[in-house]
Amino acid sequence: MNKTFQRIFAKAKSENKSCFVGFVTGMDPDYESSKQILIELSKYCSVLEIGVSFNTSTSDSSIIMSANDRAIKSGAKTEKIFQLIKDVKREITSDTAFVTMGYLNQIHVYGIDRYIEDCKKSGVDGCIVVDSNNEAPEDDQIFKGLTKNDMAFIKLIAPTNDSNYIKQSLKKCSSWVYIVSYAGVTGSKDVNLNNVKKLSKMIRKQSKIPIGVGFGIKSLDDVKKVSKLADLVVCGSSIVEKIKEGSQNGLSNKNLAQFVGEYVKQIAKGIE
Amino acid sequence: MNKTFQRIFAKAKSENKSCFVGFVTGMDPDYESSKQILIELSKYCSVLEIGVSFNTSTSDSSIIMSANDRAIKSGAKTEKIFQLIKDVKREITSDTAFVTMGYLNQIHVYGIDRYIEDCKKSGVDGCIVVDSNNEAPEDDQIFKGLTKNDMAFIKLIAPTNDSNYIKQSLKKCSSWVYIVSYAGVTGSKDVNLNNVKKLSKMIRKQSKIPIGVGFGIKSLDDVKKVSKLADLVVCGSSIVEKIKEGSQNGLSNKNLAQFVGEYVKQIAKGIE
Amino acid sequence: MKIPPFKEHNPPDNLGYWTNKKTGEKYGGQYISPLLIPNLKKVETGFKKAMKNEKFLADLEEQLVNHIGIVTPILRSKELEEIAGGEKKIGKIFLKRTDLHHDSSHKPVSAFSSVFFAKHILKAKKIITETGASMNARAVASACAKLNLSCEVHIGALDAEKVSLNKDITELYGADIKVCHDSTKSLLPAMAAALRSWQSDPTAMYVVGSVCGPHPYPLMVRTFASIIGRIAKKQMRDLIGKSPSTVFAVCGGGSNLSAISYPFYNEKNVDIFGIESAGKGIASGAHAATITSKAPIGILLGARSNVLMDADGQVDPSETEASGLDFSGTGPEICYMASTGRIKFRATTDKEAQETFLMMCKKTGILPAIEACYVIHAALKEIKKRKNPKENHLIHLCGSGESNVARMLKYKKDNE
Amino acid sequence: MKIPPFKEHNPPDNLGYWTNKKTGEKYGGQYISPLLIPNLKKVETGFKKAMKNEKFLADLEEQLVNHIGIVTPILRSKELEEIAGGEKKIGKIFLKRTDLHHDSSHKPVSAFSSVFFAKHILKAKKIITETGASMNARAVASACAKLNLSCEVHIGALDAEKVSLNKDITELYGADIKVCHDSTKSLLPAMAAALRSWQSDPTAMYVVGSVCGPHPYPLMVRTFASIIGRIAKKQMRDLIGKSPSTVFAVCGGGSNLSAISYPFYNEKNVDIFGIESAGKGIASGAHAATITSKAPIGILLGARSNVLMDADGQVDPSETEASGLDFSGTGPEICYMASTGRIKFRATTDKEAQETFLMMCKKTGILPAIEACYVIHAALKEIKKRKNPKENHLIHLCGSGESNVARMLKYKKDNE
Ligand SMILES: Cc1ncc(COP(=O)(O)O)c(C=O)c1O
Ligand SMILES: Cc1ncc(COP(=O)(O)O)c(C=O)c1O
Repeated sequence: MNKTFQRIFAKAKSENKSCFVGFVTGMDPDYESSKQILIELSKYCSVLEIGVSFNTSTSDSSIIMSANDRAIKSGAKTEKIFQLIKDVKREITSDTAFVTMGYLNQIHVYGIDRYIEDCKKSGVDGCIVVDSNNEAPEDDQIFKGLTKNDMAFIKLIAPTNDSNYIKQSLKKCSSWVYIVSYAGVTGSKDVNLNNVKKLSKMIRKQSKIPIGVGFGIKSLDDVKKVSKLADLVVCGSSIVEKIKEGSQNGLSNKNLAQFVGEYVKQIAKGIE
Repeated sequence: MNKTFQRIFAKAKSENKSCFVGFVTGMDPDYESSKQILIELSKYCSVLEIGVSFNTSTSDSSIIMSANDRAIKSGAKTEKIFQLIKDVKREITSDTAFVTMGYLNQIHVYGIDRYIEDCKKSGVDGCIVVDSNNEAPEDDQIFKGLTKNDMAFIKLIAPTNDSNYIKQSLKKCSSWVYIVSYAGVTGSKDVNLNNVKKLSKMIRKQSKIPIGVGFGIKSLDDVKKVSKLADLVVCGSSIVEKIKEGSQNGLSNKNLAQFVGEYVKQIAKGIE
Repeated sequence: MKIPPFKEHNPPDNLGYWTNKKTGEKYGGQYISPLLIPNLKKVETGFKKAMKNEKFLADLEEQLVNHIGIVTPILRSKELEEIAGGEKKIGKIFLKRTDLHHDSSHKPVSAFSSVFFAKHILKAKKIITETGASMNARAVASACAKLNLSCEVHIGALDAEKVSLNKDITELYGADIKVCHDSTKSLLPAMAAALRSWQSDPTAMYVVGSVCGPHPYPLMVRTFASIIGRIAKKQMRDLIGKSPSTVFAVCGGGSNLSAISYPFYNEKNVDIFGIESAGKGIASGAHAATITSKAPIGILLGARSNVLMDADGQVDPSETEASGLDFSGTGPEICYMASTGRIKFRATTDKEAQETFLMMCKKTGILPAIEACYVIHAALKEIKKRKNPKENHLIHLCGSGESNVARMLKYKKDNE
Repeated sequence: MKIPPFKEHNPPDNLGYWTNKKTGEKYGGQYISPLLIPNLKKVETGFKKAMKNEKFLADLEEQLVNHIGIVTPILRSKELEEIAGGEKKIGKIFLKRTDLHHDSSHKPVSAFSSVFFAKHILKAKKIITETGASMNARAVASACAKLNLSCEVHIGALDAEKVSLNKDITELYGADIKVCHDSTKSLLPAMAAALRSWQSDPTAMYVVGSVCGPHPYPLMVRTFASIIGRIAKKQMRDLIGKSPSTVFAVCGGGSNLSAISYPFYNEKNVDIFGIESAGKGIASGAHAATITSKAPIGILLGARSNVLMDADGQVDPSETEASGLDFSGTGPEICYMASTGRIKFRATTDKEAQETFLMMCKKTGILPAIEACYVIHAALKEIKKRKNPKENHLIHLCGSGESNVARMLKYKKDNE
């Protein structure tokens, strides 16, 4: 398991709490604002998940797609996201884990080995690659590269996946596994606790790996409920919506960061 | 041969002249104006050819079609045309022959026998039925009816008709035959004298019947030239155009009649 | 597929008349200015020659098969059977899919044949035709483009102003479009204008858009078009081992009706139905239902036939949503067949046809020409009434509705 | 006509890859969120089952024959031979007339097959698809109407605003049209939106408009579509006693190219050409010529294939007059066949295609889809170059141009 996650999980365990994961699209709405947002969010999040924009992603909701559009418009590129992470890490003191979230095409074009190297260099602790098929050669290459470099490969598991698929995925998950609470796109429905329970059970049969849950978590209450079931509670679309709201109201940089931070602070309180 | 035509031809012969035939659409642009025009034209025309409007005629030029439209708009119906002829004849003293020109559908709907009867009653001397096929049963019926009632059946012969067709047509022509000077529609081209000569020759081989010539005669000069070759010189479209011109300039009734009459008077001078 | 050769079994007499023996009434003939008589004789003689010219017929068939795509399928429509009450109640319903032809209707068959005839038999260099909704113009212009003849199309000024996919395609095919400002500025004066233009140019050939006009046009067009029915009859034999119990086709001028039904004229067991447009309703007077409304005999465009007209013989304009049916007459042979009762007539209102259009799109995945919707509606009604599970019904789906889309989508939205 | 059965002769591996043995490069695969993996597995298993299900295959074929009208003619075009230099110089030119299909293009073949498969094998109640120019949407919506499935179509907001005959027809067929405001508001985000929608509704089935998407879509679509080529191959045998020397097809996603050429993959003597849109010229960057412009390998919409994209992997929008070719990728099997050199690629500019459109209308009386004009232009050029009187050339005329009429008439008038 990745060292940062090890520490984070240990701390959480000691506090008998789960971990809060905040997602933003890197460079949404611009480099500097995004940097300030991440710095601000690091106060409330054990894990920061940073989206690497792809303009033709096949699994993001319209909310995330718009964030991607804003980020790309403000110059988001894979290497800039690494820069962003480095810049953020330089300014924070908290023991926060950094995870990139993106699609395989970006990584493939960047070069898989180069991507992993740069992850390492910028202090990334793990990667989510939404469309990386367990059986694809690229997936093996990523898995090996991340493992070798002590970074986590975080796989998504959906309520519709069968036990065989889950088994395959778990094999490549070292730090935690990400449960998608419903079959749909991020932010489109409410978190589905039944699905979470069912999936957790299936996973627990095979592994003790920490479980993160995402999709549809947008209120203090959601966080509370999921917190009871999961080791990590991932909140994405609703944060991204706040970024949009704030920046539409003319906020940027630290002002925007504070506006978004306020929201995250509130819901992160649900962590139990 | 119809009596009126007999007298007209005899007079023309005695003067060594041909006869001028003026065409107008009955009731163009309205009943009263048309009546005045015919009365006025009777001063210069040996024969008045009166069009019975059909809104779907297959052989009239746009000039005549518009005249038909004007006439129909002002209420032209077959029986009104008979009324018109009667009214005109009541007011003139000249020995003018009256010919109706129209399409078979009107006559068919009116009733062929009734049509002939009403021709007779209103003092018509002959009929042109543009689309009455020599071989059609209706054609026979019209021929018989007209002949019995001493009226002329005036057949059209075109430059493209063969000698067999001419023969058939002449069989049913008692007073005169109408040569179409070119293959086309009335008013669309200049009168074609070569065609006239050729056709006259063909007709002369078979018959001594007087020959009328029409299509494209619109100037004093045209009248002069055709006058040399034909027994009757038919002028239509250019008169109809004058009616349109005059009435577009706000003339009607006697004023319009005078305006049109002036024109006819000028060109009718070409009769030699 | 080996296409059965043409057989004449309803010939007109030498002058182009079909005579009803009971009433003595004549239909057809050649009522035209002497200026056109020689042109017609040339077509008449040429047509007789053509029908005996094996090479011409084979070449034409080859082009119809490979260019027009005349061997279209016959589709059994279980969806329509369901709507009519189910196979067990009403039997089987088959659609002859001439909507799949090149240029999307039955029209290109006679149009192409006529132009092919003009080129190879008459050696004409130019074609003259008229159009209303431009379905015929499109088909004729296409044939002229392929066969390298020039093409002159007469269209009424009002029709020319309407947005029309088919008119635009006619232009792309290179036709010279002459706008006609006479009279009602619609199809009838455009037909008259086309005939007049032919009068001026005897080396050209006139092509008519339906089984109308002076002899030999009605005869020639239905003879050319009947290849549709010859193929359909053979296909029905292959499908069900016999001829269908009924044949349904819409009737404007009558070309698509004769196209499919002609080969069944002699089969007494086959009921033939022609469907007219009742427009806003026969009683309203705003319709195109010449036969159903019992229009009197007149002499229109060179032939005796039933004609919508007033008491003085002025031709009344027809009124219908289907521009392809917007015609005040009906072909003479069809009028004759109506007078003998061999072809039975029904009429469908515009509203019924429009609803049928929407139903066809939603239930069968077929975009029919609005013209075809008149027949589908009437056929379903008749089939329900017959209620005979042993019957096989053949409906002529005579065109595809691309050019009706804008109006029909508006209708749909207005009526939702 | 007895249609030759499908034979697999270019199978991908179990994971859906075609691997170029020389370069080791893989094409295809299944790169998709885990949420869609079960949906794809269902399609994969279903498709394998379907291809062994004789009754399914027979029923599907019956519908394709009688409803889609898949036995379209092959037309020998002497007009095009003339333009290319005459039969004596360049041999014979044949056009496969899939423009005569129901809904006027090759698309309905795979669209109908996919929906038929969804209904009968997967027992789906709903279809999800995406569209650019709505040719695919129209075909899918038609199939859904006929087969009584609900139909959800994703379309980019910019495409939705364009006046589009096909979009209107899609609506008439009853599809539920979802406008997508993401990213470029065009086909690519609409495809992504369709996939996302499927993610939310695993009981539905996703239908793709070309030989693209994650495994098994490229395999399934080309297998269904290849009935076009199987028929064409048989027809060529009947016509000339052998296979053609060349096969030409346009290539957007690649469905019409694989549709006609797949059955010839194993015939070394048949040269296969795929024609792309060079838009305003490859050098300009404004084009849709993925292969010809040597676009790098990327992972687009679930598969490895050549993709127009920038140095960071953001997909570049394609640009072309032909909305049916307006796509930044190419199907994986086609990319593979391009990489081995089995299919040769050429590209035609928009201007050349537009001129070809006008030429086709005026000289052949055919209104081609603008997409088809890219291949006709390139084929004539290639045929002239080959200059071999013994050759027989087969060109896939893959669609009819009704939806291009307005723009093309404007082009004609602007350039007169
Ligand atoms: C699709 C279609 N069906 C029917 C008709 C009616 O014509 P007819 O009765 O002459 O076949 C037309 C005329 O344009 C048409 O386009
Ligand atoms: C007529 C036509 N041809 C070709 C294409 C290109 O698609 P593909 O390359 O997938 O066959 C399209 C796409 O809509 C089309 O409509």
